[in-house]
Amino acid sequence: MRSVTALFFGPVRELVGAGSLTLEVNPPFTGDAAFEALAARFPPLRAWRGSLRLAVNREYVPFERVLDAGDEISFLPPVSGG
Amino acid sequence: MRSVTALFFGPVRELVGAGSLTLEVNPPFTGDAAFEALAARFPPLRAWRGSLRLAVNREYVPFERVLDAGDEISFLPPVSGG
Amino acid sequence: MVAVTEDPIDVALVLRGIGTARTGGIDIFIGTVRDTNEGKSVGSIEYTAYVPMAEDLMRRIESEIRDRWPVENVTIVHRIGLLRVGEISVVTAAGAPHRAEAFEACRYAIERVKADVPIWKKEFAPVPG
Amino acid sequence: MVAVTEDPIDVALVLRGIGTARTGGIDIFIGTVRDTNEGKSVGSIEYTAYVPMAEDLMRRIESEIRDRWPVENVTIVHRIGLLRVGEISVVTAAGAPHRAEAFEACRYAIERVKADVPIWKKEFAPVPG
Repeated sequence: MRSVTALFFGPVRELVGAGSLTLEVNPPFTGDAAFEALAARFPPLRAWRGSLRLAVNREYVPFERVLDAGDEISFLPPVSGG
Repeated sequence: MRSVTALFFGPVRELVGAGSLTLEVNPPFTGDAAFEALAARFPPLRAWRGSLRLAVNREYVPFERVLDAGDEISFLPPVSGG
Repeated sequence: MVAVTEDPIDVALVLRGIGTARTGGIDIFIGTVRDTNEGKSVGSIEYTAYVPMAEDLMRRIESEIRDRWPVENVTIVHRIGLLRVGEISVVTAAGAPHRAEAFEACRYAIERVKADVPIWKKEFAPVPG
Repeated sequence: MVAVTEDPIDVALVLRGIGTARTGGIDIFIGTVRDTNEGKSVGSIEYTAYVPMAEDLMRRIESEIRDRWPVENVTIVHRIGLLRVGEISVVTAAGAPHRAEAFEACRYAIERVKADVPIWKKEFAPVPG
């Protein structure tokens, strides 16, 4: 298990009902594994999976990315600034 | 002969040394004929002919345009605003 | 200059920062809150951001622009918080020796902001009456 | 709004005239006097115009833009007289529901101004010392 900090924004934040959570990620410690940990607690999030982007330490990365303990991660819904 | 008012701008104004002149235009009273009347008085203007545009009553028109007495015409050097 | 800010965006201030003696053309794009979106009436929009990531990305966009065009200055500013119809949400600007570069750089900036910068809007209907 | 003017151009004023509740994007192009042109140092530029024809043409350009894009507002202003380096010579602006239209309309305006509007510049070298 690796502990990461997950931040939530936009509609994902409304769904989760919090700005951040500590997530315990199972092997293989990927973004996908982190998403599984989160979706287990918030099942409606699964419907969002196809449109989310993963940021690790404030950079977009693929969901295959392996996370280190202490990483700041976020599953970002489609941006709509401008 | 038809009398028109010719206005001068930019480098053409510097060459002619005046802002406006009354020009007497011979048959067939075209823009070309007006240019001939002007170039007869200011021969260095001939070198400009290829780059000048004709305006009659504040609209670009071809040099074949037949002028009416009293028209306001101008042989405009390449514009350089902006 | 890039920023995510809660304060109203002052375009005159942006402009003062964008011109130099070597600048011949400046292009400024201003995004404002429109009274309709996809057929629905809009009264206000709340913008939220992943602020440090948004500013990191804006800095990266600025540096991509500087690599690609000979710009003198680039500005990317996005406001967050609750904005009413007519208020400015975003400004991108580029000053360059020639106008083509200024237009291209400014357009690139806003397109990249809209595609990638982690900012979200939530629309609210006008208050009746 | 179109104008040929001897007065300094106030961009904040242009901006106030260009946005409406239906405007989502505004693009503003600002042309300024650059300190060099084709390798020569420039200290100031004198702009002259065939004023009534220039304003007629600007009005025509505005109407071409309105025929072609769903713009809310178009501004074309050119200053004449003696301008120093850094001063604003021309501003074109377009406000439209969406940004693509605003960019295209604003770019079209300045390209048409540069191609056809009867305005001329005469450059002066910087005063030594």
